[in-house]
Amino acid sequence: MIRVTADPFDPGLNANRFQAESEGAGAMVTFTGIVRSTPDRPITALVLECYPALAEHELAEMRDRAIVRFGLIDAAITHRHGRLLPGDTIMQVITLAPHRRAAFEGAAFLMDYLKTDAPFWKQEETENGLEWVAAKSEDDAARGRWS
Amino acid sequence: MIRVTADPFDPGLNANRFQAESEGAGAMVTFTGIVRSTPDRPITALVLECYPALAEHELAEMRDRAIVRFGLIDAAITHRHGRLLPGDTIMQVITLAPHRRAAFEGAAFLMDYLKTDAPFWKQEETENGLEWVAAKSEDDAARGRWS
Amino acid sequence: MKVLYFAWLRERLNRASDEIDPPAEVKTLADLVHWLRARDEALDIAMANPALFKLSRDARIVSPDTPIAGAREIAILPPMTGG
Amino acid sequence: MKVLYFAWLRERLNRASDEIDPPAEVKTLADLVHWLRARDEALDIAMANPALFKLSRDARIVSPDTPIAGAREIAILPPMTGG
Repeated sequence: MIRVTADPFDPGLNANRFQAESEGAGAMVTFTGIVRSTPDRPITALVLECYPALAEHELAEMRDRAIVRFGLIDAAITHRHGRLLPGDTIMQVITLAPHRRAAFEGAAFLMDYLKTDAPFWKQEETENGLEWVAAKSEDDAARGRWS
Repeated sequence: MIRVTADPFDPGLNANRFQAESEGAGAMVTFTGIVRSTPDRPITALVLECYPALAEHELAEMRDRAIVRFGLIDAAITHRHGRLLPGDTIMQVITLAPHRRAAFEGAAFLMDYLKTDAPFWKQEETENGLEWVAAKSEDDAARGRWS
Repeated sequence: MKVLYFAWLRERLNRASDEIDPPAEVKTLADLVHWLRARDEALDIAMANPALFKLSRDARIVSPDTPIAGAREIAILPPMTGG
Repeated sequence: MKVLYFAWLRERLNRASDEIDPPAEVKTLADLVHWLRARDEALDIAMANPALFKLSRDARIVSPDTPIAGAREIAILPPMTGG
């Protein structure tokens, strides 16, 4: 399941449904990204821009690649865009596999690719207005692990 | 949160509650273990024996060690015992961290320790009766990664 | 043919897209970026380090040597920060 | 003092626990295992490879050289298969 949406979604319900639909999985891993405001860097919102047609295609391709590479039973990605508040769920990756190692590696792989290859752009909203989040070179390095 | 229980639990609801209770997390990883019956090795049930007092203590200690080692905001472990059916959730680990790497590593660490150091013993129930699941030497190797 | 600009590139240009009709010698996406930069100083400055940007053709990420013939929608994508 | 047996060890012995009163020269958990094996052939055979087993004292996993003095509940734990 690939979903790119401006609407909130329920990550726990998502995971439960995905688990119930599958057969033969012994391991499920979920990664949930959450809007974070800290005392060091308080933000009032996170605004995500997106190129939906490209995002859906790229996420589906990443998912398919992860399934083949790690022998997953299935994988799902849900990603929000628009204006999100601290504590809101930004996105979720779910992997289902026969055993734990594949489920963990598949989820970590999808996250590393997602950070650098999915067409979303974050802006942090603070008292001083909106500021684009800089792409991290450590994300490129994390993605490089898999090549 | 550490829970050792003979009762079923809802992993999605568990994760949602844990996410809602925490402050400052940017990443949540869950691992869910599921009873698996395959055409190669069909089972009718998985029966887990447990030493509850020791299990609660060991799980709490593993959780505390993971929090310190990976800088987690919090971590939770729920583990069932008794007779479970294919598709049932056996156990769940949840980690909350500022960033994704710590959340992933904390969850993988907890799973590796849990497999070898938490006092649960599995029996597979098939048409031919009950059979103890052998401890895997690869689980010992996985745990060895962290020493 | 449409060219889309995203995120801070869109902001710097003050528009989300251009409707363009490049000349015949503009054959690849790399040619197109070169041609677009030559006619727009703001874009030229914003893309001073062109290796930072990914390019897409009809909602597929493609390499800069991909032909543009027949394309309906090209996009210039600043470094992504999803996840 | 109580000794608990779990999983296939419990099954081989046909009981989940023993109530014991070891002599004074049995000072550590290792001594206790040695003493228990000497008086029970089924346990002696089941624990042929003693390194496989973990030991606990009052619901804490401890090393074999831990004293048993004052302990209420000792457990002998076959290799675990949780998770």
